[in-house]
Amino acid sequence: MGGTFLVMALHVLASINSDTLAHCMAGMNSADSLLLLGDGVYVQQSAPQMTACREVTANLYVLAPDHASRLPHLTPAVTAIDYAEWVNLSLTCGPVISWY
Amino acid sequence: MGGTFLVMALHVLASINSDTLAHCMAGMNSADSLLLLGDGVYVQQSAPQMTACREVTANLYVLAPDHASRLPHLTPAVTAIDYAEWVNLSLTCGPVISWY
Amino acid sequence: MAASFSLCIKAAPQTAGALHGLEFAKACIAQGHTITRLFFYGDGVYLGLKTLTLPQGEASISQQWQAFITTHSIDAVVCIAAALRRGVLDCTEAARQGLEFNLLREGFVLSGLGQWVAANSEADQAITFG
Amino acid sequence: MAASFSLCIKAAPQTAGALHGLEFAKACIAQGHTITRLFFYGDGVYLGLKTLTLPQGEASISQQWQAFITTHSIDAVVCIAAALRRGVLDCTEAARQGLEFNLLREGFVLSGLGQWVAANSEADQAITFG
Amino acid sequence: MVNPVPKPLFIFTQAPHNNPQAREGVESLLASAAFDQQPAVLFMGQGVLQLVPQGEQPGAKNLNKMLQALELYGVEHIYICRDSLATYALTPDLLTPSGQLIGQDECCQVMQQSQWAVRF
Amino acid sequence: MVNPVPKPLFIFTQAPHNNPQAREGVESLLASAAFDQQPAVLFMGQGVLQLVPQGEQPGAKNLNKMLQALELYGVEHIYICRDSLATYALTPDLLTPSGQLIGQDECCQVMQQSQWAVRF
Repeated sequence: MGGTFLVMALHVLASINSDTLAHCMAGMNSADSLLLLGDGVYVQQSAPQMTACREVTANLYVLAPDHASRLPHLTPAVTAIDYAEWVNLSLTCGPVISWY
Repeated sequence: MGGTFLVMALHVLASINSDTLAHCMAGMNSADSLLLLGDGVYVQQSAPQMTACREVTANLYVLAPDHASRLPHLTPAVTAIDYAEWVNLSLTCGPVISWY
Repeated sequence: MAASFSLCIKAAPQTAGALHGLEFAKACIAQGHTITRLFFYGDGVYLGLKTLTLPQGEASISQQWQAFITTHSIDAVVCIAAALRRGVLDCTEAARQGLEFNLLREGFVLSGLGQWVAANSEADQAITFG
Repeated sequence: MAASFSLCIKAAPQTAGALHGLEFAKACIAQGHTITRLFFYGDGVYLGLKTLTLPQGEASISQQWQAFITTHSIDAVVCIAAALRRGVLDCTEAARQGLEFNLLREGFVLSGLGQWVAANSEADQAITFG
Repeated sequence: MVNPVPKPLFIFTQAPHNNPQAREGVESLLASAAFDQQPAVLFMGQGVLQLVPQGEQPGAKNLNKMLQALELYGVEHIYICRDSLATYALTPDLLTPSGQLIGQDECCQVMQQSQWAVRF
Repeated sequence: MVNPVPKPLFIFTQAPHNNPQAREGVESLLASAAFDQQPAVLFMGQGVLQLVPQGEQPGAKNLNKMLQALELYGVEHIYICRDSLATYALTPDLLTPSGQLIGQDECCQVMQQSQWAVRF
């Protein structure tokens, strides 16, 4: 499975449905990144879901404007990025895989 | 909470999403009935989900044409009914609650 | 004994819910029951959009609904707020925007949510599909 | 370094995905990148429907997409198969059914899935919203 | 704890933002209240997230603001599934509007004793 | 076990019937194959149910029949998540088309090594 083609994927999670989250997690390992956005920002509110994310990878992000509109009273639990940073992130990874 | 107004509900489940199933189950007890239809017929293929259903109520039904189109190779695991019987069932219960 | 049903279809045209609603409604009529009202809400409003176009050989659930509604003269209301939001305009609403066409299938009318909740409370049973 | 993006919007107008796609596309342009093509698929085809009507004070995501597309002259393709199924007809498709109107917003064109898969493989990055 | 006479019940199980469903649920609940049907509402699962105050987004309707008007519209029975609050680490003091926290058995009773029920 | 050169990947996670998504996924997969992009497809979660032969419904397109044409269209890499099969009590002999059963680690590799990936 040589490392030559092994580039990390950016998974984009916009849902808190258990099944969607489980599918997203099942396809990830520590080389991948995860961006929470849309209603996916609420994953931060679920301790078991957040633990599951952290166990898979340390590269966790949340889309800042979506966090601000959904959880304005809370500081993000992971690195907050804006759209410009999301664009940059998508250019430093392999495939971007969306889970809505 | 007197029994006077306690009439059973008919829950109609057309999904196999874990969350939808969990919500549906959370609102049921043994006085209620459950009809599986649409992609909900696939609940019969999941042993844990089917066990969960049976633990909640013994009044389990599947919509015959949906079973036939989705699992044609299998005999229904619960009572198969057609649309006419569904209409009748809905007239012998309290509220009909749909979970799509 | 004949009973009355209020049916709400929230399911989009290509989904199981749109078919469930139609077949259930047919079974009601076949058994001598009455349908107080059909109310199309959420993505169910697209069932009233007359431009849906399917490939040859595929049945149009939207046409089947229309045929059922006109054959049995059933009161079929499409939620006006949900329809506007989704672009399903009748003559009047199109004219309001300077457009000269009607996108609503014959047999359907646009009206408000009150039509739904009232029918639900009048009928012997209220069921939602989708 | 400037890169090229192929973006697919599968999200319906009122959902988060439609906004994510738009803001992402704006950020691409703002950073000097290019957009190979926008492809509207699934319920995303409704973004090209010109009759969507929102209450006063609510922003129309569909109009915002149109403004973005025309301002930056971006190739914006609506999947023809998905659009017909959902009733989003341009002049040509409407005429085929004897109707004399155009429901497709200016700036959008109907075309096939090949436009999408080709753009995805040409571009430096392909992203789907919805 | 439940309505003594069967009334309509609206069950909200969707997160507030990702689709128009949640909003269309609230609009129909308000219509029922406007017709003096004295509807009850039950928030469960992801639906409890609708009760968390939201930041303003220009051009978008704030769903939580709409919900804060429920009492004004005469919606008196607001039930919230206790287990779902725990799932999303929410405490009752954070929620607007607040409501009656109920357990699973009571959720079941609320449904069984409704006149008709719809889920969004 | 994966494509030696990055190719498109289609990830199918939806049950076959409840919405048009599953079908539009298959149509785009076929378009990619027709453009000679040599796409791979991965069935996971409820998506494995698409591989169960379906009964005929008059006037409706049979999704499983469409999938049976995959090899004809030159889709050679068909991956099926082994855990998902177990979830729905499916055995490989029942599935049409059949494919390569893979575990979670391999699912991850298939995704990482794709040129671009879309999920339906």
